[in-house]
Amino acid sequence: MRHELMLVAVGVIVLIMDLMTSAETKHRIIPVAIVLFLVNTIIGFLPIETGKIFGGMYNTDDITILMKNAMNIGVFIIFLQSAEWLRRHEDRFNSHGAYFFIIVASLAGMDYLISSGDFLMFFIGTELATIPIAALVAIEKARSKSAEAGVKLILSAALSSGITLFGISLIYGTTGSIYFAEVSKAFGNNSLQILAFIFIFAGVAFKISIVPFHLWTADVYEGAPISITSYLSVISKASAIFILVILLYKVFYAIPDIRNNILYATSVLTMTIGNLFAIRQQNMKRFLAFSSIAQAGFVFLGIIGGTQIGFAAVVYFLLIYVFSNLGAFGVVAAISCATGKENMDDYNGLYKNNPKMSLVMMLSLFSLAGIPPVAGFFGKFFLFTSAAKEGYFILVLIAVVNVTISLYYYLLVIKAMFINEQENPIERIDNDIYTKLGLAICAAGILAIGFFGSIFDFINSKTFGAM
Amino acid sequence: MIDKIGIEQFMILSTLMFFIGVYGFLVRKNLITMLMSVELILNAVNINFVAFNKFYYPQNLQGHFFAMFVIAIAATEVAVAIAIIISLYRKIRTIDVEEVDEMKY
Amino acid sequence: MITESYSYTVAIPLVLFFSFLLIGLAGGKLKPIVSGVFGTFFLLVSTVLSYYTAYSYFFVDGKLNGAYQKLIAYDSLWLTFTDKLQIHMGVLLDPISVVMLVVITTVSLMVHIYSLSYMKDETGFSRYYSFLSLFTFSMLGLVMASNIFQIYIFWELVGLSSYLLIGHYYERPSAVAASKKAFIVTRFADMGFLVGILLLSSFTGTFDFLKLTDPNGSALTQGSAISFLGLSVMTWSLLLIFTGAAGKSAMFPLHIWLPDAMEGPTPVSALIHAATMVVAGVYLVARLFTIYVFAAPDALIFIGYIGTFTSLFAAVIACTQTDIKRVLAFSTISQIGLMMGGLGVSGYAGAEGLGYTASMFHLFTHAMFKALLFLCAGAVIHAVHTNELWEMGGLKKFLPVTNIAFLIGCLAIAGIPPLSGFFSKDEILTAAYEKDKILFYVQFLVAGMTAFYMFRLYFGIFWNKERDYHSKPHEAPFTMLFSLIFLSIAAAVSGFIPFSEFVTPDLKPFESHIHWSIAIPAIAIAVIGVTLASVLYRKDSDLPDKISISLGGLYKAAHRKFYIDEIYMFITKNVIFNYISAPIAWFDRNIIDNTMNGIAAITNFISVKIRGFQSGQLQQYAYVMVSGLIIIVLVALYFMNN
Amino acid sequence: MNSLLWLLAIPLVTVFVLMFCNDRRQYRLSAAFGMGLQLIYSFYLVFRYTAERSSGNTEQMVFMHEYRWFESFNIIFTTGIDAISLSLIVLTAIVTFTGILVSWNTEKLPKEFFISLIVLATGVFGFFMTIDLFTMFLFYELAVIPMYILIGIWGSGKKEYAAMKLTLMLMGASALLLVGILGLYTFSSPDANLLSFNILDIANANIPVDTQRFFFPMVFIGFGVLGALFPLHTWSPDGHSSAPTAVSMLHAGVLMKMGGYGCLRVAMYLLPEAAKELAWIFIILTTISIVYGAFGAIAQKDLKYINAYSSVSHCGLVLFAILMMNQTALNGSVLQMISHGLMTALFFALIGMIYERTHTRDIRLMGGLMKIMPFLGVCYMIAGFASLGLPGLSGFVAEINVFVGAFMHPDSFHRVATVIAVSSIVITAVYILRVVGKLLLGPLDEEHAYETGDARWNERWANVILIVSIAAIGIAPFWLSDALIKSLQPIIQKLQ
Repeated sequence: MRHELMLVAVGVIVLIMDLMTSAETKHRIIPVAIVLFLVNTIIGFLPIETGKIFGGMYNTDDITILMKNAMNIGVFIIFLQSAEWLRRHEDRFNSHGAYFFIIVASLAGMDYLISSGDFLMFFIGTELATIPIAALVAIEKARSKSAEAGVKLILSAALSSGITLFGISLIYGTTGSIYFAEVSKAFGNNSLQILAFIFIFAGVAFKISIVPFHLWTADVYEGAPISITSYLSVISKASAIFILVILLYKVFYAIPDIRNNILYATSVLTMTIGNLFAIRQQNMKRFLAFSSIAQAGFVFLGIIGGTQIGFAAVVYFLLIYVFSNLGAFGVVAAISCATGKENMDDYNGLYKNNPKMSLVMMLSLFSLAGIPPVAGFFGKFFLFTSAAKEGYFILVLIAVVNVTISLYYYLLVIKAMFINEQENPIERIDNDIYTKLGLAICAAGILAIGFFGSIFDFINSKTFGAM
Repeated sequence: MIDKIGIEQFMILSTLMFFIGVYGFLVRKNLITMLMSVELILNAVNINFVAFNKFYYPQNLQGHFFAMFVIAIAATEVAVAIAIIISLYRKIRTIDVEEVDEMKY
Repeated sequence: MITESYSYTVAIPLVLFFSFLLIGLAGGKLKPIVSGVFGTFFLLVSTVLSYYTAYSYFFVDGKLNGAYQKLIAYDSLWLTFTDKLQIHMGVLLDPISVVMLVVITTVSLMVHIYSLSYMKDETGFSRYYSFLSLFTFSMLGLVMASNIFQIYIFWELVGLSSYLLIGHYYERPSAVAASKKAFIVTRFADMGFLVGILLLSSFTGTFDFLKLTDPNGSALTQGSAISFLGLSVMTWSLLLIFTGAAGKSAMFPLHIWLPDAMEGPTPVSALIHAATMVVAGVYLVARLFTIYVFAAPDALIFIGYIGTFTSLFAAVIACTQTDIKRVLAFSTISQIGLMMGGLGVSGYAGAEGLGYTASMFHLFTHAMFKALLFLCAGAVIHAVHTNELWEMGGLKKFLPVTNIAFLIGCLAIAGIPPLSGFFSKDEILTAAYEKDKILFYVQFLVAGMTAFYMFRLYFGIFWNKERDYHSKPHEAPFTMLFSLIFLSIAAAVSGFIPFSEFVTPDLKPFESHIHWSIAIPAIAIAVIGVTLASVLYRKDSDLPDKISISLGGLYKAAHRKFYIDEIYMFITKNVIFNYISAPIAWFDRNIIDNTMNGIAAITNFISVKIRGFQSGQLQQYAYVMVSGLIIIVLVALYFMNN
Repeated sequence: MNSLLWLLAIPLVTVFVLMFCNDRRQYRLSAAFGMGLQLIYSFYLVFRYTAERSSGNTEQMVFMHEYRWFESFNIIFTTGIDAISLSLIVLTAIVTFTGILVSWNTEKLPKEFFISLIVLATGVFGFFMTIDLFTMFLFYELAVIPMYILIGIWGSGKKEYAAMKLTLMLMGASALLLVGILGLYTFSSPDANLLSFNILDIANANIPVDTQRFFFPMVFIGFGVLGALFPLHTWSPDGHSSAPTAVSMLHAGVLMKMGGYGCLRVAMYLLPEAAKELAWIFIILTTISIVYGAFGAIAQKDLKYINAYSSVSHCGLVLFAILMMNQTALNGSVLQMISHGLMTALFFALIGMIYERTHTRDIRLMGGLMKIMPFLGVCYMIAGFASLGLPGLSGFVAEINVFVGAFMHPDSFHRVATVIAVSSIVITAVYILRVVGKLLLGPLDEEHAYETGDARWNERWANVILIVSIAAIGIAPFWLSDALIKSLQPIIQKLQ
């Protein structure tokens, strides 16, 4: 429970500071919040007791702690990357405190979500994670796109939670409990229960942006402020994937055939459609949105076998994905913040004036594409390996073909940055120390994680397989 | 008469409400009305919870509590949603959902 | 089993390889003449060693129990294919290889000396000498080869040197084209050679000549039983090997490169395209003679016919050519045809092997007199700066020594006793007479034609009408004359060598003597040929023109070399280039490439087509979501209930 | 430190040093120094290897070393070499070093150029020195990707199209390959906890024939695309012609060899039964490759295209030989890889040098260059002769092994294929001599003012190194061939 409480504490402190600072001194919150969050992140790594409280409503074990820590790091990086943006847009909204508070609150929601042991906690966690974020998506009052994205997010999220809830209510009706442990015992081959399962699956799939529940993603990602986009695409998605695994293998494990078929089909659809849409995107945020949809499809390869090692591969992939995607978003954010340019054409000749950012971008994209020796390669490779070990060779083949397609559009960005030339490439951008640090952490993570095999082995020792 | 009302009737009602809600969400063009449709869905869920609790599992209160949480969270959801819709209305001067398509493809 | 006492022979070619590297690498830095002297010196070393080898082999210790031995003088493993099948680099000494050593080094030495002044003013003098060294090295390696693969290796290398030397004047497009043609045609033939080797070795399991040509060995019987398209596999492989031989020795229809090869410097023509390289094919057949005669006698008959036909064919063309080097080239083709014919009619044991002996004998004498003729032609060209027969005439008073030398050469090739050509040709005719009358009559006719066209050349150059020369033609310098005189002597007297004492198919000497019943008609027809030529060409007259006009189409066809070149041109240019290569290139660029591009285009196309899903309409998103949900539910329930 | 790891360490240190250099002189000197060191080290390894073998080490792989990496998947980074991989390592070192010499005067972004080039080379070194499939695959992809940047930035012509096509086709191939590798992994042991990526382990596993039949085409095509297997060779002409000189050298010289090596080491060695069953399909394809590439080359006008098609033909021969599955042919295939690597590198180097002076690669616009650049001309001719299989140069040794080996099959299918393949030597001669004739010989075309000047010192050295290697193999093939034959024995035993 410490993670959640720490987050609440951080949120409250920031909120109080926000009350006490005047408009001119608002920007001082930024370093304080970042340092506070750093402290929180570090404390998160300290040893902690695991177990269940509230009668199994909330439980925590090594793997959830690992996940929470990874999410903390991710949010920390997001904070670093958003500092510059916050400072530059002071005129547009003057509540830095609110920004930090809302994100921290949402993160707390996700922590609850992944720790949940019953459907109530699951529901509360989901909503706590989503509703504040919808507000943040619409925070840029000056841009109509921001409000549009907010509307699209909150309404479709509401619909999806309605569907989820309906499923939960049916589960409750048929099993008489909302606790995961008890539900799993009573769950079986009952049509109503399967209906309920699919409703709940749809709700979670909505969060992960699995085809056909993904359509909101691109619009929201494009409309939202970049730091929120990266939050949505990384942290929110990672936690949803995590809880999906819990649901599939701790609660609904009695229907392996239906589960696997659904996973198979949605995985193929997600990868393919995400890639096909990504090919033509010009807006970098939209581009990364579709690319992250496709990435989610790959994750299902690890989930589908239901093995322990597959789950470990999923967590490992998510960890890497945090760094890779945040690296890419960080660069996009820095450029967008400094110049307002978000189109791929604008990136032509970026390397000329901004070599370091281009390199970070290249590393991140390679990692997303799964090119060695950066970490993404290992993440994808292990997902594929765990699927192959269960005999899903055709699925692996489809996935790898999709990797090739994805490589095409990642290369388009690299081509823009390194190969294309234009008369007025983006001027040299002087990033502040936070952005630099954020990008450096991402780059270091991308480069290093793959080489330390013990990280994976550690994750593997903590995870669980299908029951 | 009224004590003859069994679980079936509640189920039929809640299912109807759920699908009316979904239908409303899909066809009504006003953002506020769509929000109301969502409320219908959530209330269908509430009926389910309460009815199941009452008829099948009277020994515990999980259903009732769940319904209360749903009500509370629905309220927050509506609050945030309305705020965003107002913000949107300030920018584009309409709350017709078909006009909200600046971003596409 | 290596004969240690001869192991020095490995130095005979290697000295020249060293010379090639030295002159080739340092060539640019040396004075041209120094390169020439170096090259000549190294060749002299080789020559001396060769002569010494010949002496000791033939007269000291080559013989055992009345038969010459096949000695392995050197042997080293070069490349392993399998435990049994390996390529060795070795030196095999037997009568024919030793004879060839003498021939090659002699002619080459003469050419080296001759070129010192002939090529003096040319650019690329060093290059010329380094390539000459390379050639001689390769040629020596070829004849000394101890196995068929080694022959193939050096076979290719002589092809290379020939290519380089033909293209010596590389700025002249005709020389470039000729060198290319020579290389490609022989390469094409070599493909047959290579496949033949593959086929032969896959049945006999060895490349080694000692095993292959052992008349009692197992190599001869293997593969004979398996037949393909009516011929035994052995016959096929030997015919394929003969293809290689035919390419190098310019047998019909692969002869087309040789006349063009005259674009090279004249001494090169003398060395490579008259005396040595072009007879490599004959040498190859002789080298494999045992296996031909035992395992594939039908192939041998084929060789005899091809050779004889070629000799007639080339003789006809030679009568009509006006470029003196081309006449000599066709005459070379014709003479090689005779040698092949000789091999084709030969048997194996004892006196039956006369054809073989005769063929090698003719090879030897031909090398001398043909080199002589070419070098004379070089001297003539040197003097008058043209190749055209009708731009010469009356040169006998300007070039007295050359005149005599050329005359000796002509007499020798025409088969007038007691010059060398008479003896060797007589033996070939005798062998043919005994074996196959048709071949005999054709060869007999060729003998007459040879006399005619050679003397046409002789009279045309040295007698006839004196032309207007830009500058007064002058006799060649001494180094050139030295070669001419030396070769004249050789051409005159080499006929007296009792070849059957030394070179026979079964390695056992036999007695041979002149068969006057054949020799006299042969001399008669040669004399008739000479007389005819002297009537027509000794004085300037319009008789030749009249005759050629009266022959009409035949003359024209012969003059145009029976259009073989045009046919080849058609095949290479039109069929291969326009109907194979260009379409393949087009196919690759358009069909295959566009298939790949098409895959990308389809992906893009789909991507454009499905973008309607992302319409920006929130309700459409919800619609897709709900219907997706319903589909999943329906499908899942359907599967569950089945 | 394990002696093989130096092969990775030296390039990486070089890259690291390059990052801190700051003028062109330093870049090229440090790049050349690093790769020169690598070259020397690779020769030292040859020496070590020979010593090891002569001291009686008969292990299949020497210098084996294992680094546990991902225990959960039993992924162990295993290094080890035999004569096959060692000779390819030496080849890579030679080509890389000469490639750097050739790009001595790179104007545009020299630092990035050398770094990318060395990263590419690192991938190749890594590929050849490992014997576990995971690391092999990793290095394979590592070598392919820098290609995109190298061609895209420093290339010429339709470079972006070519770079994208090349990268996508090769990565698409690696998709198949990956599935194949994962299949091998999955079936490497009946015990799910003992699965292994190690080639030697998988070789001992009994993979069911049905399974082999499923995965063999994937692995073979996966590697085969890199080896320019018809009809998936189409990346090669565009890629080679657009790439900068050094990259063409490395790509045609070394990267394409990874395809052949992979087919040999993975497809044939690990899936022998399926290989025997399905070889005929690929024999047909490779036979087409050989002849098709050669005919295609005749019709080209651009020097690089000619050479690219010629590479298709020659690499087709490599795969062809591999499919013949006997000692001689396999030996020939490895020799052909090395020989083609050297001579095609030489070709591309020369084409680059000529292009630098004439500013065109269209053979119709050039002529008589021998007159003004004799050194380059002679080198070009030597490269050409090596390519057409002239004895005394490496091409001959390789081709002869291939043909003799292929012809050992007694059935007419193999023999007909062999004879068709043999016909390529004639076609090769045609296009090589055509180019030599048009480009170097003939009258000098006075209309075009060429930048005069023969090779500079760096170019001379690059050419000389390559030519000496080609001639060394051509004149004395026995030492290389014998070592290769010994190392091929395990593979041959599996294929018997």
